[in-house]
Amino acid sequence: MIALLVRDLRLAVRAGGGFGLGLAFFLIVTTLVPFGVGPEGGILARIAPGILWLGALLACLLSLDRIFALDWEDGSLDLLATAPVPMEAVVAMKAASHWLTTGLPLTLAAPVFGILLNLPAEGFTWLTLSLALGTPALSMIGAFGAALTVGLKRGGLLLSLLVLPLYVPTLIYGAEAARRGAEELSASTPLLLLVGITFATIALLPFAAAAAIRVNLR
Amino acid sequence: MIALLVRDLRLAVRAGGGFGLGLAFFLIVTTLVPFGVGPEGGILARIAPGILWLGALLACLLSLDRIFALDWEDGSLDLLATAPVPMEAVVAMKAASHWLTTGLPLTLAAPVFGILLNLPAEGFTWLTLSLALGTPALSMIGAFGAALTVGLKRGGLLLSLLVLPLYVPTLIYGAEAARRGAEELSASTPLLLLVGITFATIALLPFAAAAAIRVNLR
Amino acid sequence: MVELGKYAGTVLGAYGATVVLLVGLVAITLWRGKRVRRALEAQEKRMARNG
Amino acid sequence: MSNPPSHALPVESGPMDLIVTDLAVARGGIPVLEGVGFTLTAGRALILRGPNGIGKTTLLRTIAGLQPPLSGKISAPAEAIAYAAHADGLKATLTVTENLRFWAAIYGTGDITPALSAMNLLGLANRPAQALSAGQKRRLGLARLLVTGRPLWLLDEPTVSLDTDSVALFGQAVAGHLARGGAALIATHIELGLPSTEVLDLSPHRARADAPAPGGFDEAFA
Amino acid sequence: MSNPPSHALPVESGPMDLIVTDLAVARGGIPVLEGVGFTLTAGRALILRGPNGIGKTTLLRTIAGLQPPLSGKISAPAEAIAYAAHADGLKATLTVTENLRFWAAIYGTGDITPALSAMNLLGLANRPAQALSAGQKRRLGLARLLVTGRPLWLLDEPTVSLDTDSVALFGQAVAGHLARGGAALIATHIELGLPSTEVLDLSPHRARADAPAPGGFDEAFA
Amino acid sequence: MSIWEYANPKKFMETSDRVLPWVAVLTALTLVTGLVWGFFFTPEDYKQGSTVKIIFIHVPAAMMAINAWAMMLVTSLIWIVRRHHVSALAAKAAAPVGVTMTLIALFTGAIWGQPMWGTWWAWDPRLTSFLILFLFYLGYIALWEAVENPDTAADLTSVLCLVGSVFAILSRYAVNFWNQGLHQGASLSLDAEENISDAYWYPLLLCMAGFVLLFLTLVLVRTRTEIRARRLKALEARERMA
Ligand code: HEM
Ligand SMILES: Nc1ncnc2c1ncn2[C@@H]1O[C@H](COP(=O)(O)OP(=O)(O)OP(=O)(O)O)[C@@H](O)[C@H]1O
Ligand SMILES: Nc1ncnc2c1ncn2[C@@H]1O[C@H](COP(=O)(O)OP(=O)(O)OP(=O)(O)O)[C@@H](O)[C@H]1O
Ligand SMILES: [Mg+2]
Ligand SMILES: [Mg+2]
Repeated sequence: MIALLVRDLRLAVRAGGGFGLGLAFFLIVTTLVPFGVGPEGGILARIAPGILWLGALLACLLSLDRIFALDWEDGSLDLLATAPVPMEAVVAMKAASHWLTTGLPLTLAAPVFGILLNLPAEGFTWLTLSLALGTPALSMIGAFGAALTVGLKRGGLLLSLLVLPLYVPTLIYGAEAARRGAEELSASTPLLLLVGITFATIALLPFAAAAAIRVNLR
Repeated sequence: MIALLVRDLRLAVRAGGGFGLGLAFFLIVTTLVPFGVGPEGGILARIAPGILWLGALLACLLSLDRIFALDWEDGSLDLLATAPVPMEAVVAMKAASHWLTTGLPLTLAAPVFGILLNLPAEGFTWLTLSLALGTPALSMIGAFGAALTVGLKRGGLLLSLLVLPLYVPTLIYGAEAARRGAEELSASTPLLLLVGITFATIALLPFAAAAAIRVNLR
Repeated sequence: MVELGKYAGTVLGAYGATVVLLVGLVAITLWRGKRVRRALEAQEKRMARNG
Repeated sequence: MSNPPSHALPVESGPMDLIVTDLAVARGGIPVLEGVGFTLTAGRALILRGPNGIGKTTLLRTIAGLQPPLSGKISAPAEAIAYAAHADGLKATLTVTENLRFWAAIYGTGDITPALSAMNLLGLANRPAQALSAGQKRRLGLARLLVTGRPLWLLDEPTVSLDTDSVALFGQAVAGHLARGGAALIATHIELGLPSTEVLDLSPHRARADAPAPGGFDEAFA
Repeated sequence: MSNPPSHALPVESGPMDLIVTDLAVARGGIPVLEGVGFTLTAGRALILRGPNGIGKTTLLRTIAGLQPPLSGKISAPAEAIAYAAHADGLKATLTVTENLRFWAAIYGTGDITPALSAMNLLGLANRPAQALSAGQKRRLGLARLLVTGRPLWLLDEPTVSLDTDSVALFGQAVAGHLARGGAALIATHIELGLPSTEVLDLSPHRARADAPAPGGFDEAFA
Repeated sequence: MSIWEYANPKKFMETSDRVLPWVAVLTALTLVTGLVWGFFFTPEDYKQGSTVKIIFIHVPAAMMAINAWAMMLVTSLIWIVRRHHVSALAAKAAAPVGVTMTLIALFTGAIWGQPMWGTWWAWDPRLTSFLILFLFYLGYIALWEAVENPDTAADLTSVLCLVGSVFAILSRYAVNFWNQGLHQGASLSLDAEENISDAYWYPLLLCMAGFVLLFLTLVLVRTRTEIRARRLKALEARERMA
């Protein structure tokens, strides 16, 4: 089990990918936004929390296909399926390593990007908090989507198409919490709901994902 | 040459991918934005052109890795390289088919999504125009990025890291044109600059991309 | 000692950040340089010894 | 999970015959083979023969439990099967050792050096898998079998792109496995020259596409 | 571009000897083979032999022009080479016919049915490539060669996962190609039983790794 | 003898080995005197107060950030045209230094902006284009890291550097077009008359010289390291083959 986690982390690092790139993408999205919507600080500040959450979400999204696709292509998914490890555990581990290489760095870096979008000072703690609580759900849901689309060549777009609707609740509560924090309102309700979602997904989705994979392997 | 274009289009359609999915992603991003930044119509209208351009850009981005990666994996890129067609032409065709399956549908659909973000009525024509003139550049630049990262497993994130800075000028002029159009200012200057960039990329990048591919194949 | 006035924090912060970054860069450069040199010497010895 | 004694290339003991009775398998919804039946006992190897596309891979995948059989039954001891497919499941960026270690860890077996030496990979031990030639990759893929410590091997064209020496090497590995009381079910087109093997030709078992009962829509829609 | 007459399996005419002199090739920056030299004339086939990892694939890729040689020279007629790699370059979602048509169009040759029948694929003509078995895929990959209309074939382990009948089929195809004045350079580990073939064993050409001059930094860094 | 002789690794190692100590010492002297002078012995500006002192790191860093990329561009071209490994490796060695310089300019600028403009960050053209430059550096370095085979990496990064440079310039104009900012224009011209007063001018010059030398030293050291690493890789490969 741990062996799987270690292997995936090692692969992520080897591939020169993992940690750095997710961050870089996040950075770039946040820098592109002003080019799109214009440089006025006021507007940027208003939309900052939402944009940052969107950026994190997309950074997750882009790295999703890595979760299973590679293992499928080189056949190791077949072999894992015949190995003495429950597929549920495999899924959980995969999601975990995805979070460690994407969600976690994003959470830690978010405040810096907050500055770029002149996010009001109050917002920072809440933003970080909501990301820390929300991104695990993103990874888990993403793993589920990846499981559904594994084996379809170039699942990429289909994957994001499937996953994005599932991301909506997480995004809403997460961004809401961050925004309320930035506007100095109480952000506890959305945060609680966020935590709820996260735990629910982590508890249930591995089974669904494992089932999907078994079907796809037939 | 045409054969290649036809094949790629056919693949895009077969794979259930191509047309539909880019659009769907675009749709979802534009629908997620209000969730992220909150529903106030005023702000939305202000940021609508920029967001739509960003959405189009990201929809392009997500499908970039498909341009060469698949042909690399199944070895047909090797075979194309030994075939009696110049690699530059291959690149151009690939970019063309990418635009036909991504940029074009996005352009045609953009006005519809404009409504979702209550884009002011004046904006529509300019938005469509700027997208029509700008998205070819996005596809061509993307093809160049894909050529650089072909053969790297999971090029995905690295690809976007390389490509997004290159997208900056296109995005700025495109979004600027759309925004000025929406605010009833003259949008001709940014449009002209946009056209310039598009033609320049189409004229020059195929050679750079072809060189990169040849290097990657050795 | 210089008199920085009410901007002391700003100026010191700027210089501090710079010094940290530069020292870090130099340190990394030297460290990696030494490591690679060691490795190369070892490798050359080994290969000189056995063919 | 099985934790075998850690002497080289461990193999579980216990009754481990693979008994397949009147099996029918389908691929992509199309029946491919039917009426396949055989018994594979410890210490013996069974060679699956048959023209391309007869259904060897499908059969092996079914026995490995990757896809359900159409009909018939497969009785194999639990946790006894190790499956080696057309693809080797190697990670291009990991070294030979790391690749093997991983599988050893997954199967909870110990030391990987016997496998490395058995497949003559010691020289390549810390070369990334992407820097291996076709045959070297294949050898690594076979070394994987040795670290599973599973008694029952299902091999799908194991000798693809191996040179003659490597084929011999592989033959020894299988022979050793049989000698230690293992068993092997091998789909191949070439001669392996193994001891104590039967051969099962699948050609007679090709599924007849018999005309559907007119107007009769039964469960299988045919 | 070459547009040959459209009679079955066309082959260009003209002087088309492949002459390789004192060639050295590298893979991943490492010299692999050196001093390779041979001449391949119309109507003949040359078999490359050598243990796994000696450098057959690298050599073929170099001759195909996919990578530059370290030293030595390759003189081949322009637009004469058709290369078939380990991978077949098939599109999983396209049918057999579509896959072949595409390559025929790229090479500007005409009709594909001769190729299909030669590789006994007519029965599978409009099955998507992903629904083919390993051997059927391989046969399709070989049919590609026939539609290139190129006289000089470079084949990398063409018979991988082919059954005996298919191997025979392939043998006939190559023989026919030679008879029509084509030539073939084939890396393989098994016997093909072709007419008029020489064999080139690469083992003696393995690049020696001589001890580096200490502190010697020439352009090659070694 | 032509200057290309120095592009031979062996020659380069010998020469750099000889000059390096001197350059290093010179760097230390210039940089220290420049910074000390700038930090301790310059008057306060009447409106910017003591924050003017930041200029002594901010401007040189900004300058070097740009020049480093220029140098990478040149070396990349040399690699593409003449295939001298050293110049490719020099480009690789320069990138991290350039990125650090960019970061310094960004940091000091941001810190400076807080009192001057009342904000850490504004989407001012110059700031923005620096951010973009930073992104280009990131991509360039990431590509070097991602590619296994050193020659392939050199080629790909060179192509990226060329194309990137063009687009960097395009972006600069685009950004100017997009937003006219609050950052002071280039006020450094050769004659110091219609310029910031000599009191700042001379230490600034000294600091600039210091930063140039620092860049030179670091790039020399790092290039030597890269060459060694490259040779190490080649030797290990040979050992494996044997
Ligand atoms: C993150 C923010 C900033 C960045 C990225 C930045 C970048 C630059 C750049 C690229 C230059 C040009 C150096 C050259 O001429 O070669 C420069 C010069 C300069 N910057 Fe900044 N800057 C920033 C913020 C500031 C702030 C807040 C101030 C002070 C109010 C400032 C004051 C100056 C001055 C005085 C110069 C010298 C002008 C000249 O003579 O060229 N900068 N900065
Ligand atoms: N990307 C790479 N980097 C470094 N070395 C490599 C790389 N790919 C292959 N090699 C090595 O180059 C040598 C030649 O490989 P090549 O694939 O040409 O061998 P081959 O003769 O085709 O072997 P096989 O018969 O198994 O296909 C092998 O020793 C292999 O280990
Ligand atoms: N995804 C699929 N959908 C439909 N039919 C398929 C699919 N994959 C394979 N087939 C068909 O199923 C049959 C059995 O395929 P299988 O791969 O088991 O043959 P095989 O005996 O392994 O052949 P080979 O020796 O070439 O590997 C073949 O006729 C093949 O065409
Ligand atoms: Mg098979
Ligand atoms: Mg080979």
